Amino acid sequence: MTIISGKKREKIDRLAELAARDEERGVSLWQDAFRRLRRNPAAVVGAVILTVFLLVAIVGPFFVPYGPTDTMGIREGVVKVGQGLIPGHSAEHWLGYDHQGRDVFSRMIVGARQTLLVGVVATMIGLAIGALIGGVAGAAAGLGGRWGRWVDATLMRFIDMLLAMPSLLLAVSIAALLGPSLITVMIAVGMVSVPVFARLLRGSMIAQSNSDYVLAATSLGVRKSKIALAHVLPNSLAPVIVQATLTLATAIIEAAALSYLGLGNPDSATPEWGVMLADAQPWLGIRPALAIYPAVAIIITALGFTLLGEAMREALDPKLRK
Amino acid sequence: MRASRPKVAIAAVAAAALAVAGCAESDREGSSGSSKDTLVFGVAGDPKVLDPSFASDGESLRVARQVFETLVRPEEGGTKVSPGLAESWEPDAAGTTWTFKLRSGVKFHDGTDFNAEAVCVNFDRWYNAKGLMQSPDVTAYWQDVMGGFAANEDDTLGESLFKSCSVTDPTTVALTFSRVSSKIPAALMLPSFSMHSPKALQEYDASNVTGSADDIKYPVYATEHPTGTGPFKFKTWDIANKTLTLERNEDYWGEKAKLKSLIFKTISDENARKQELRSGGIQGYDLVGPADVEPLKSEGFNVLTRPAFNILYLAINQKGNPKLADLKVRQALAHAINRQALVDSKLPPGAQVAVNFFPDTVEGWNGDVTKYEYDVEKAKSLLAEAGASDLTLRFHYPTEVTRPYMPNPKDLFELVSADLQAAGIKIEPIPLKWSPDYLNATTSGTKHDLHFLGWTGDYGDGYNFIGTFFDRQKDEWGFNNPELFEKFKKADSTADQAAKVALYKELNADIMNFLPGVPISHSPPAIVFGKDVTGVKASPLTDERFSSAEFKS
Amino acid sequence: MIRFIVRRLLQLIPTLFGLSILLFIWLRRLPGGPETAILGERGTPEMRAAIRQNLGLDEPILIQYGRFIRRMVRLDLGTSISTKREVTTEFLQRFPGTVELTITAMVIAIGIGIPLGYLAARRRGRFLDHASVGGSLIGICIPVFFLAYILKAIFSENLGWFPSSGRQDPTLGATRITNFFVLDGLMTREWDAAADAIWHLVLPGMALASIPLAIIVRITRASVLEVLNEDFVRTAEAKGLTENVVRRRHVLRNAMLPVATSIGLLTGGLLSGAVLTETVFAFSGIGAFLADSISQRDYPVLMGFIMIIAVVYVLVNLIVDLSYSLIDPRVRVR
Amino acid sequence: MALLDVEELSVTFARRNQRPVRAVDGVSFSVDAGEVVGLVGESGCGKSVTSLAIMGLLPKQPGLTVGGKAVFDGTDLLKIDDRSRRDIRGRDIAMIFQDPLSSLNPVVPIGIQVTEVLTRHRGMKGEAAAKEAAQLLDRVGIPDPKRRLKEYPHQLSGGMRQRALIAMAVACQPRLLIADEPTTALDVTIQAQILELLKDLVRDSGTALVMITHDLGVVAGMCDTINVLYGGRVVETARRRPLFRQPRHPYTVGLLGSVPRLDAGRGERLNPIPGSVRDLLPWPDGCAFAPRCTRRIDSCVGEPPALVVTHDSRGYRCVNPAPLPGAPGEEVREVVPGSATPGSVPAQAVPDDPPAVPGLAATPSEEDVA
Repeated sequence: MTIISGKKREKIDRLAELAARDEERGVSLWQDAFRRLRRNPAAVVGAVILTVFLLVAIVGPFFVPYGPTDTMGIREGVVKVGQGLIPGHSAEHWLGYDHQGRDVFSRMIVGARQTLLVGVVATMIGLAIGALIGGVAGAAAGLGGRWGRWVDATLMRFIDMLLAMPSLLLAVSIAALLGPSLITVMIAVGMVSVPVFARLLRGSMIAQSNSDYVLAATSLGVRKSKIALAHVLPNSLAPVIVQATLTLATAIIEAAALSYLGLGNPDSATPEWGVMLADAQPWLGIRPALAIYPAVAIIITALGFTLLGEAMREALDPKLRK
Repeated sequence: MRASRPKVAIAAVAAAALAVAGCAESDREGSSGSSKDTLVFGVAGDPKVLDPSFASDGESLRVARQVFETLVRPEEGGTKVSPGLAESWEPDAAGTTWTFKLRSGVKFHDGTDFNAEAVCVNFDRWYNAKGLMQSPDVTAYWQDVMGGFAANEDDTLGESLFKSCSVTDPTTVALTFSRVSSKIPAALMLPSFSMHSPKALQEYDASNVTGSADDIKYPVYATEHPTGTGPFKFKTWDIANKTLTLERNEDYWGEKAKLKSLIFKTISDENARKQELRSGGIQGYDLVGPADVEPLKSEGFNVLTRPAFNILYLAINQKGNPKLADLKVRQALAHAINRQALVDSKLPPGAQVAVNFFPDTVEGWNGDVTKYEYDVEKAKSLLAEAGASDLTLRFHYPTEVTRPYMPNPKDLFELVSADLQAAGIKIEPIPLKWSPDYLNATTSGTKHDLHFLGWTGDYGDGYNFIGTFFDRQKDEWGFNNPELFEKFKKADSTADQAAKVALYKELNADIMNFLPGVPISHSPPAIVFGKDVTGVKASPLTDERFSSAEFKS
Repeated sequence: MIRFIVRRLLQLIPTLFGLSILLFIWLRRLPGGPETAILGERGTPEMRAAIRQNLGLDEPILIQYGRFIRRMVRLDLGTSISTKREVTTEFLQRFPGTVELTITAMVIAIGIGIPLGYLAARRRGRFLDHASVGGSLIGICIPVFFLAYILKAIFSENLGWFPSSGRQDPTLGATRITNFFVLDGLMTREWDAAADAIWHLVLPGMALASIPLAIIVRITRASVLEVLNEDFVRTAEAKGLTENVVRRRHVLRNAMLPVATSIGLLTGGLLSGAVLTETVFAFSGIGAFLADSISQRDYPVLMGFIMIIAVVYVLVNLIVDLSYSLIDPRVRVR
Repeated sequence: MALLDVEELSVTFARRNQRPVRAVDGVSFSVDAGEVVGLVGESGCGKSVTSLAIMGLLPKQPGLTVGGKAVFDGTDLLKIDDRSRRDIRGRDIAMIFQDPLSSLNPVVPIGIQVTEVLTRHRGMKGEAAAKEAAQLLDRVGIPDPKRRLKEYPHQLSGGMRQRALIAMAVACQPRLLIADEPTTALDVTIQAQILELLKDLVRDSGTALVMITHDLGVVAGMCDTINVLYGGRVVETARRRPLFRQPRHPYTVGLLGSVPRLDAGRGERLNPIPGSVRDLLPWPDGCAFAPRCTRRIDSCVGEPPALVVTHDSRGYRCVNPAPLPGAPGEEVREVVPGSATPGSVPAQAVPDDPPAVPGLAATPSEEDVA
């Protein structure tokens, strides 16, 4: 036998060590998902879009050239919509004036924050209410015997009712009920997504309840409520969180639709893209750019959220993890 | 094996595309050809009912104006009372009985004769309304003008202004009123006082408004068989296609309509109306956005501007914020608003800054009243004098609405509130949906300080404007000025036209001194027709007569 | 099977009952009432009070509800406050438009979405895949009213290919039987009327299809990708079957299962009316009418329509479940 | 000449920004008509990839390269176009898969799944096809075949499903049948029945069979020749008897040691091989099994071991093979050097993200083919 050189020995030892290590590498679902996300170009693009958007939303308003509500164009007499006069871009006004003689560029920048706020808060509202209903229903259905089934059925009938209401109509009637305001828009848009979250969480929890570890925990005598809260719920959240990312995108668009129907946020002091897009409709004939700027901004942002959400869905999907 | 679903779908799409292509082909031939006797006109809303007695919405009245005629009617393109089915009229000495000399040889669409008897049947029908027909929801205009019925079924109704109708001879009819009123005869121009065929009224049970209180059903006459004397006859109302078709009345007593048929098509979205006009699906539409007037004109469309017969005002509620009861504060508000800039920048060409609460085309307009020029400094000092430098006002404005006098309320609000803020007034914006929230909030209660509202005249009498606003204490304004109210009463009961006009002038001056609100503007609403459509004259009362419309060859 | 249907239909009763209570309370909590909507700026407080009394709105809500239920049981949905026509009549006039529009949108969405989704999956990672996934994202992200404006500007104003609004050219004077214009045209042999109705459906159908199309593309793609990895596809390949048979019988038939569910749900959703699409295309359907009815506070219309929509929704879901059990032998309805 | 000749087959998966993974590395073996050949190894050793590569069933994806030859009846299966390959598949070469439930289309009745092969390759339609399908089901031992034709896979038991799959595979009397772990997913009693069925079919029709399995018990009962795969390479080739009696490669020894035996003493423990195939990590060169090997010596690392072909037509790939008990020694006939591309580019796996079918190199054993 030849003498094993030091270097080779080292190599072999390392390999042997690797070989001896247990197959399970102990990478958690989320860590693994994050690693996969980083490698997905769609997720990276989405993340970049959202980072820029967040940056603009947070610091942008401090760096705008003009006040977003300053109707300078009318004061100076350059904006006369009655005669079809809305000047476009210039050196002073990069994106021109809007129909009220305000600087569009400043409004776009300031609007980012409001738009983000609407999207996030609306989604949170939908998520909170939907998760509450879905969570209770799911826990009841998964673990609760006869009484649990009754609770589940009742809650699901309620969700059926919400679903049977046309979604925009639901939003419109909530908006009518509460009167137009920023928070109304958020609630109205949020309510529309309640059934989605509720059904998603319930379905996910029921699926989890049927899994082996719940059986194991039950057989060990762990209290049912504890199983639901400590085991089933956390394990069922992934699809809900992914859905929340996707809902952020649609929330922004639905807020725009509400504005179009005249039920948007009425406070012009803080512009919002959806409202800007809706407000631009009468002037499409003379200056379509007024609609195009916010529309493109909304599309890109929604795209960012959707790309990230879809990528998260893929990353968390156990079927695709192999 | 059955064909898979995608294949079926593709086949269906292909079939649809083929059908579409074929249709596109045939249609183009058709429209470029001869069918130039049908006008499709885009309107913003569906008419609600075809019997104008029950109508109060503009779209129902627009249809009624083509199908029905009234005893007196506005002159074409103006507001003056001129002959309609009556050739002449005069009041008696007391001013309570009016005798109308009727046109002869006029026939209803069902072939029956129009005569004095028919006039009385119509007036008696309204006057003797019973049950649900007395609902203000049903006979709004009658109640507005006449105030009550022969036998009132509700305490809130008053004595009817109309008292009786008597036939002198087949072409002479006398209407007797309970008192002298400025409304007569001008109010009789309203389409709600249209003449219906007595035979049709009876045949289709026109007065039989049935159902229960919360479940009112109109008789079939009001939805399917309107029968008048006008240049067009009702043909079909296609709710499923949002279109209403009228056809030429070949037996019309006057000059017959040039169009063979006239179709009203409902397109509620403003942009959609414009796009449909451009694509040729309609040959005209109403409620043109101010920003579209110039572009449409330059594209060669016939944009008609109606003389401004309206007023937009900023109402001040003196019961709202107590400071608003102080005249100086109200004056400060008036000085703070740059009305000229607003009119220049936001309203269509031809709009004017208002000095009175009615336009200068109405008799009694007074150019010699207190005017409040734009002066921020003056506004600030007035506020300081009144001890109201730190004033916060709740400012209501409507959403989701375009009124002829107020093309885009939100834009106007933003400008006016910016002006007021420049004068140091804090604004709490309260946007509400026009109907019903906004109207509810601003015309009742005390929770409103400032709001926009306006009025389009029904007929050419000053009382219809300022009387409507100020002739008694109203929640909208919140003031009690008995002196002013008394003067209104006097003006209303003055039969002599010259004396009445003098009183209106006085009233205008008084109002502008008292300044219950700030009159802002008179805005000329536009109506547009296709490049080859001529003959329609814009009317300040929106009484456009489509019978004279024709396609230029 | 029968038992399943009956049970599902019985479940409808509590849903409808709950919905009616919910709606009743909700609607009457809306500020303002029909009286203001009716009278507009001309109304005086006295007139409004009179109307409220007239409409029975000053009575306790329980009595109003009782009256509503009594009528409901007789299948009488009452009359519209604003148009004074029966709610059932209004529905029959407007629902056909919504159905036609829904069918058009779904035909477009399915006809383009499934092939596109399939191709995207087969060419995973290539240009067509990225293009269709990106395109479908934009389809979801673009507001419908804006898309509609653009579609009309291009295809109607500039090219003049399609009409920009309405359901049919009114100058045709087409005969109405069912208010399904296409069907009516075929039944009466007014071919031009039927073709014209289809022609009018194209642009609104495209606008309305944008979101379902995007969803179908994505679901088809994901589903096909999943099925392509299935063992039975490998088995089919191992059997030497032609590509066509493998695609049709083995890939698509399985991949269609989740797609079919979402098609059912999407159709159910569209049938409840597309407020924005119908508004911007002046298309007579229930969506725009419902939105109008909210602003008019037309309680009977709102109650009646939403109850019918709920029934339709449940029925569509039932049909989806039933058809699912037909296409997937593993699922048995009980 | 052999019915199927696999020479230097290699399969590489390349991914963007990652080092390529060689799942199969120079595998060679051959199958004679009517012969039963076993491919044995742990999961992940490349045996399934080998069979899929021969069938042309590897999922098409960018970065996949298949090298070498697989000559079937004079035609190189790796070179022919898709059309001709589809003609051969199912008709001349058929395959049976591991999981009978997932390998059957759940929404198509069994009958159609059987008749579609008949339609495709034998042009049979309608009644004739149905009749033939029923006969096929009968032949593979499915009772009441007429009724079963109308049933769906989920309505059958696991054994029935596998029988149905076998019926589809033998429908055109193929000359070669590849069975990829055909019994793994079944109960033990059913396993035996299926193996019996396969044996009978092979015997009756003269079909050659390639049996892919991790189960030495299966191999012992059926195969004429056995190839042991490890890390994508054939590490030992032998006729059945010698292999079981005198395994030479330490991996083979390990495999045999891992099987519980009835005749083992009570206190005797199993001798599992430590680690798993998955652990073949950044493997620069040398013997893939070295990290887990108990007989590891210094020269295991460095270059891939050469194939040693001995007098009794066996081959193994080891520099320190297990000794032949009591035998004076063996006659080495030939030594074939390591992999096709020795030393520098051996198989490499990436620790983070192993490929779907990971594995490393293997080498031929063309010698011992009876």
